[in-house]
Amino acid sequence: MAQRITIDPITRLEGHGKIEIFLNEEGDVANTYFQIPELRGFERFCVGRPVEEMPLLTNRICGVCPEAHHMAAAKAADAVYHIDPPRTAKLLRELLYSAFYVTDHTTHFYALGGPDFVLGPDAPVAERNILGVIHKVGLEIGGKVIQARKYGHNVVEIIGGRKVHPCTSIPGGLTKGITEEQRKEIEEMGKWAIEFAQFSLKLFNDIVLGNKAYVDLILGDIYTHRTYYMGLVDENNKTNFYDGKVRVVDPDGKEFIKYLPKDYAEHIAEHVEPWTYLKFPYLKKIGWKGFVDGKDSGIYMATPLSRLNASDGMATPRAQEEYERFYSTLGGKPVHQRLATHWARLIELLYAAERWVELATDPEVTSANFHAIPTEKPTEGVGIVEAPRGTLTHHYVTDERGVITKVNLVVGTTNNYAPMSMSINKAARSLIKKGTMVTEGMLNMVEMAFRAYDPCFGCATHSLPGQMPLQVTIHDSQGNPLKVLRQYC
Amino acid sequence: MTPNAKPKFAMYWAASCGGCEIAVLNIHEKILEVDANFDIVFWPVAMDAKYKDVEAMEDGSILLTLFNGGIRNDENEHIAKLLRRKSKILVAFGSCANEGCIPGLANLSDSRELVYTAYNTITTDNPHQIYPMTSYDVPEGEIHIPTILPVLKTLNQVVDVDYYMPGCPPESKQIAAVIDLVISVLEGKAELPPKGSVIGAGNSTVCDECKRIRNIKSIKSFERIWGIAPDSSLCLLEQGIPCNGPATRSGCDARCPAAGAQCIGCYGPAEDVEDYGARLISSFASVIDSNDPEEIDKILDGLVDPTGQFYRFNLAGSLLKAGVPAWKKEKA
Amino acid sequence: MTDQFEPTIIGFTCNWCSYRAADLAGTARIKYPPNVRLIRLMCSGRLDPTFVFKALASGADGVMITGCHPGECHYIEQNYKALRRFHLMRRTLQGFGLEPTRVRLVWASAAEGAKFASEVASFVEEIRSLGPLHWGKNNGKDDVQSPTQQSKPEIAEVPA
Amino acid sequence: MTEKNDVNTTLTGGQEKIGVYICHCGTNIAGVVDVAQVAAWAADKLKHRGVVIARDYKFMCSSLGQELIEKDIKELGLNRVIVAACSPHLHEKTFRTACSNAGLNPYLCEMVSIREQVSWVHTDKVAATAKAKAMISGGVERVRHQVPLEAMTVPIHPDTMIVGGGIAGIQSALEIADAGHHVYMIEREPSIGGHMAQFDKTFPTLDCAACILTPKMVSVGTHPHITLLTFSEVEKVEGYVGSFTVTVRKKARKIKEDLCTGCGICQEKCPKKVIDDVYEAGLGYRKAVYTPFPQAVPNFPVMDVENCTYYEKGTCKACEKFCPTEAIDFNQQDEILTFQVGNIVLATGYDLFDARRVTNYGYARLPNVFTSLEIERLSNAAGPTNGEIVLRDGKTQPKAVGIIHCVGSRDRNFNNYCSVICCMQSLKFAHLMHERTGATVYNFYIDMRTPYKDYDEFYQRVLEEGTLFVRGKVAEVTDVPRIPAEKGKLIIQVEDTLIGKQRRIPVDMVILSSGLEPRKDSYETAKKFGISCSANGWFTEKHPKLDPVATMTEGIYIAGCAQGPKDIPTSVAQGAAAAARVLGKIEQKEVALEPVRASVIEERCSGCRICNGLCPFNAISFHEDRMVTEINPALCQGCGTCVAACPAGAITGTGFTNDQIMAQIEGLLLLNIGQEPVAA
Repeated sequence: MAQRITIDPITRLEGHGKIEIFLNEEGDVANTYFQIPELRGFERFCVGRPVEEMPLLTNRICGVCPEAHHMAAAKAADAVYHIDPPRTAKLLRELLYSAFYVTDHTTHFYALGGPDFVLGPDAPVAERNILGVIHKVGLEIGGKVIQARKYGHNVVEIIGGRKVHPCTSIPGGLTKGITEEQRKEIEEMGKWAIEFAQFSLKLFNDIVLGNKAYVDLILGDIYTHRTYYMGLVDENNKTNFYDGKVRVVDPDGKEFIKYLPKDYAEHIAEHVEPWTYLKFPYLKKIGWKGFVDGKDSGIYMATPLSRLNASDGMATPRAQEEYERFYSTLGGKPVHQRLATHWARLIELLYAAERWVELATDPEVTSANFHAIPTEKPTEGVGIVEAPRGTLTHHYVTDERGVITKVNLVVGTTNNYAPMSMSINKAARSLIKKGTMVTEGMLNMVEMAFRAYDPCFGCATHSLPGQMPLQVTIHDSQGNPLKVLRQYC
Repeated sequence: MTPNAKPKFAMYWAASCGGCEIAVLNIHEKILEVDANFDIVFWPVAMDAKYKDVEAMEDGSILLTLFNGGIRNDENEHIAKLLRRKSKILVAFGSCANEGCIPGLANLSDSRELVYTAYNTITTDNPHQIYPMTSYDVPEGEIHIPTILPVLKTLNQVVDVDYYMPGCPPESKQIAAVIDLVISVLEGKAELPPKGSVIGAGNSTVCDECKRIRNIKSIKSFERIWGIAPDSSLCLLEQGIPCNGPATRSGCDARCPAAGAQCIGCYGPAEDVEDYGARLISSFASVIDSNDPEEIDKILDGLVDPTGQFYRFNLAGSLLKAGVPAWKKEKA
Repeated sequence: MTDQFEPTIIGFTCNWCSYRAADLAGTARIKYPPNVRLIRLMCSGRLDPTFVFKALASGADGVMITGCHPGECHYIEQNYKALRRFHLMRRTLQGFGLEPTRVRLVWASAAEGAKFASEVASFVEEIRSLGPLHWGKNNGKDDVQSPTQQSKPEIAEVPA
Repeated sequence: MTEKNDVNTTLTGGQEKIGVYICHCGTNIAGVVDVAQVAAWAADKLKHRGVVIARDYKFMCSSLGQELIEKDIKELGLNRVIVAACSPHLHEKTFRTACSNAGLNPYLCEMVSIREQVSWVHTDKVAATAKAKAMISGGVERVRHQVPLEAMTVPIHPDTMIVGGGIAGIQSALEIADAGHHVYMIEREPSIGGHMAQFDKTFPTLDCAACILTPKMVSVGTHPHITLLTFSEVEKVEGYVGSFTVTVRKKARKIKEDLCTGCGICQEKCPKKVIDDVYEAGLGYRKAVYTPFPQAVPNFPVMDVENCTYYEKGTCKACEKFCPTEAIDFNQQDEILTFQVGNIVLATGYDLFDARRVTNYGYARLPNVFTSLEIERLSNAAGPTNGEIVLRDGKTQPKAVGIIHCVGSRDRNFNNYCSVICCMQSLKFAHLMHERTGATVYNFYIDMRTPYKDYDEFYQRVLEEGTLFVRGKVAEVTDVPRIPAEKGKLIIQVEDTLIGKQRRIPVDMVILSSGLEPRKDSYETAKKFGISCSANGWFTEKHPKLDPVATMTEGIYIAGCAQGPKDIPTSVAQGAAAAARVLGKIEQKEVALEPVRASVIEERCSGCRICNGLCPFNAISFHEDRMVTEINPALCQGCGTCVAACPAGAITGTGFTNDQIMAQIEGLLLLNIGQEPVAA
């Protein structure tokens, strides 16, 4: 009689992720199901709205990374009107976006992903959170983390009008520019952000890389998958968050495809399973082969790690150094160990900070030429940016008034749904064996498997990002609970 | 309550984007005051979330619950009712809980269309027309996902609400102000506002805080925000840009108009207003500069999406698209 | 009464023209269907779209707005404001997925009792042909099956 | 968003004691509506809504019926009353008075019209009874939200302004001034007198217009209680009944009135001749400095700066040289005067229909086609031809004259209405032509309209004089002959509908009896004074039958042709009537205003200024300093447009608040008694 383990967010009623682990007669893992229990239907109710509202409406897909949706939507809207915004508008948008990246990556590393390393996977539950981190590494760091978030949001507010859900991007550019005073302020904050990023990398070095147990954990097979990797790159194949072409490399690190946003539908398709609301994107050319990795499976990943794997380097000097150190330390490209994503994320943090200052010091950034009035007949457009949690694609079709008739969204976290499912499956299989007693720490290890992806079901469906508190209920064959274990991040 | 026992605080999200949580985190240092004055028993975003523990609590044992997010599925509804039971003061926090917010626009279409559309996009490979099912038999057994409700409901359409805090998201300074208020209430230095009040917002509308110059209004044509180079100091509505500021509750410092973007209405209706959109319909139409039916229609063609324009955030809270028919609303 | 659908209609009149038209229809004993229940305002300019939505949301199947003829408003030009609001209201109702014809605007002078009666009669017929306001389709949807309770949502057509 | 849907929220905290009274109106109501059942239903089903007593009674409006209410108010302590009976326009006052007699604020009484709106228009008794219930339920919910209102009173300034110095205005002015109250008379032209001053004889008595008008004009000019402002126009009117503040522009005459003696030397000496198309209808000349006509009041001349040589060339000043009192002042500027009045009479008169518009009648194309006004001047002894009727050549007397009625009137292409005076005026012309030239006279009419005293007698007289009447609308007046006999004549093409034949009648002179039209600027004038115009442009009276003198705006009255075409006697009568109404107001010393008013909740007003342009009565003003809008309660007429328009819900309107109407809607749909909406 099959035994069954339900790993279920305590807060499952909010509709977060939910994991079903089925054991076979022997007590080994037979199968796992990672379910996403919500759907909001943006694709439907955005129909009928004027396209210029999409940057505002799709903001509300996710309050953690509204900037990503704001940008993807704005770029798609530009495309719909066949207009190329003035350079100043692009500078400002990317500047806002870089500052946002600093905030977002900081939040994940210190509040969500970090605790596992800083405090250790099996540290007491109650401590394994941001406050725990602060206690361990000292209060002034807590201050720094808050500072980093503050600065990032300040820039978002200066350029985007608001801290959460910015409102200034419109077809053809922005509704406002910035003054020289504001530019100076932004530049100063940017410089501080660079220091903070470097500090964070050092922290990772000392606490994580300095600890053999962690390194082994990172390099261990539990957290390794050979998949395709996706990321946005500039004309020199360097990572870029705001603009460029989408590049996909195969598990051997060779370029598989490189496409313009408008061609995304030729390369990406989404698979539907009846037991979850979330779809599983895959590479069309290869096709959906089920939850398996390797070169013959269309499953790909889009995370900080993938972006590094998919690029030939970083466009800023300091980040480039870290990029090289990253691969030399982990034994060359591509890196398949999922936990390395945390490190990759910090390298991106540094890049974002450097880019921030770079853009803030561009002479054209304060120009008054921040909007060009669209004149062409609106038709159809695709906008792609790199959300922190993966390549974000917005695709709109409109009528001649620029009113939406079709919407398609392939959202950051969604890209990683299949790989996450596999990671969970693999982690579960390797941890839960016949006769083993399922422990709380063990479950956190399972959880770490997908926490590395920084999954944001805010984006995917709209529950809350990163937070995947788990509960394990072991049922006997009659389905009566034998044992309940809980654990939280 | 006895001074040594800290009052219990909870914050919960239902169908929301997480922006409310971010807004709360953006009060930065103030968070620590919350920590100092409250026993935070339930706040998934920052703390361990013990749902079972919540169930175990006595009814009314949580002093203050900030509830954000709309009611999109049966699970949202279930926990809304649970938290209502457990909480002395339940605050509808943020636009979603207040009036449905953007996800409430879903009420414009039959919910079956939402599902149909989501699984038939151009990138969706769905030849066999597979749709998620609330309970499904996998080879190893049956697994479940929550049931989507036919309409998105606001919090006060499923439970009794004590206070309303609007905004998408509520401005951090307003959140801070409310926290100060509650703390001073705890210290006996202030009174709670009457039940049903809107807190953390002004009692006028956005124009009250907007710095733009205003004249007597007369609209000859409606413009698209991208279609003109608006005067940066003049009222946007007077320039033909459909700005919802006149009807939208104040409290946000008129951020969007200040940034050259029209107010889209995230703070919802003003005090005592029954239907937000109706206020805009009435006021915009009143100042249209024509008495000729044809010309009026020509001018109105400039508003490409009146329904979306007027009910962008408020649809699920509106008279005609509320989650429940007017006469079924529970009467206090 | 027969078992044909009897719509409930809320009517708004202004104090000076259309209400007096209703009075005149009365004194002249002109018959019209009993489905309309009138609310007197001072002027059609007082007509707040909220009232219309409230009526429709509270169970009325249609709403009839009446006022003085253009140019003959007791308050000089306020009925033009009613006209403008009516146009925008109709467009919004359409967006809601309601038949805009459920709301009708009628000009009737104090001398037009007969016109008032015939407008009521024809409006009642129009609403009768539209049928009751379907909450399932347009509002509470309590009678609509959740999309996830069935394997495949049958969608007649997905309006763009 | 907050629980506003709760019908229990009321302004009196649920303490209502409501009495419901259902009138049988004999069988008028009871014959169709089961009044007893309705009463029982209300007492039972609406109990929880505050109804403490529900009665039905044969005639509520009878003194016994009213006593019933008063008694219940006293004994049961009712604080709200619903009377379901006839239309409030009939008996609202009655029952409200009854309530205040019993000490209840009259505005806490609401009527439900179950006669006009139910029993008289429906036959199905079941449905009618159901509808009556629903309407009463609506009334109950509404009245629960009613609050006591007090009519506000404002003092009446004893002075009056009269706009327009025609016969109607003159009559008004004299009546009021003779009663000892001060009058400002504003006249746009240099002299008062209006159209009547241009006429020769007046029908039907044929006494000379000048002879009867001049004395009145003079007494206006000399009256101690009349300030006469000619050559002046009202620029602005602010305020409300009892205290209007008026701004008047007194155009520069270029004549010092205090010095001018009206001797007329300046006119003699003025070298510049100008065609006089106002007074002389283009038939005669005047000078560049002139008094419009000999009997002008005041008799100061006025300088025509468009035509004066000095203003054209910079030299001349002949008038100045010769003026014995140095009254000429070329630098004189317009004066702006402001003063207070309590009431205003508008007697701005009419414009004559421009006969040119009927091109097929050939006026201005065929020299010998004349307008009525031209004929008035021709036949006037003081006119350009000293009363001699001649063709345009200035010598030939017509042998045959055709007079065409209804020119521009009763004609879909121009004005649908009848201009009232044309028939009589045409008859007058027929008589004069006959008398002065002995010509054959034809009158072409559609219908002959000769009501009023001695009018038809005059028609008989003209018939006897041998004038030929042709019934039919003239198709065309042409000078293209078809037969030799028509050569050099004007041929009138008409279908004689009495003999059913097309006729061509050759004449020497054609007189077009032009109709009357509203003043070209009547809309602007109406807007300025906050009153309304009919579609045609005539000022709208408060009630077409019962109040043809007052307007919608309290304190503003209309008289003469400004309200619609009428003859001299009627104009005079209306002028006098207006005066009587004004005097009545002045006697009252103060006036009570309906308490249905809008007001702004200042802390909710965002100063968005949406409402600022919406009030035709200028009751809404904006305070830049506080950035809020304010409504002047005395100016507000209570239409509620701004209440409905305020995006912030910051404006409320007494008597018709949102709460009242929303509650009435729920009541009408019977949501208040907890059941789902019921069909009628």
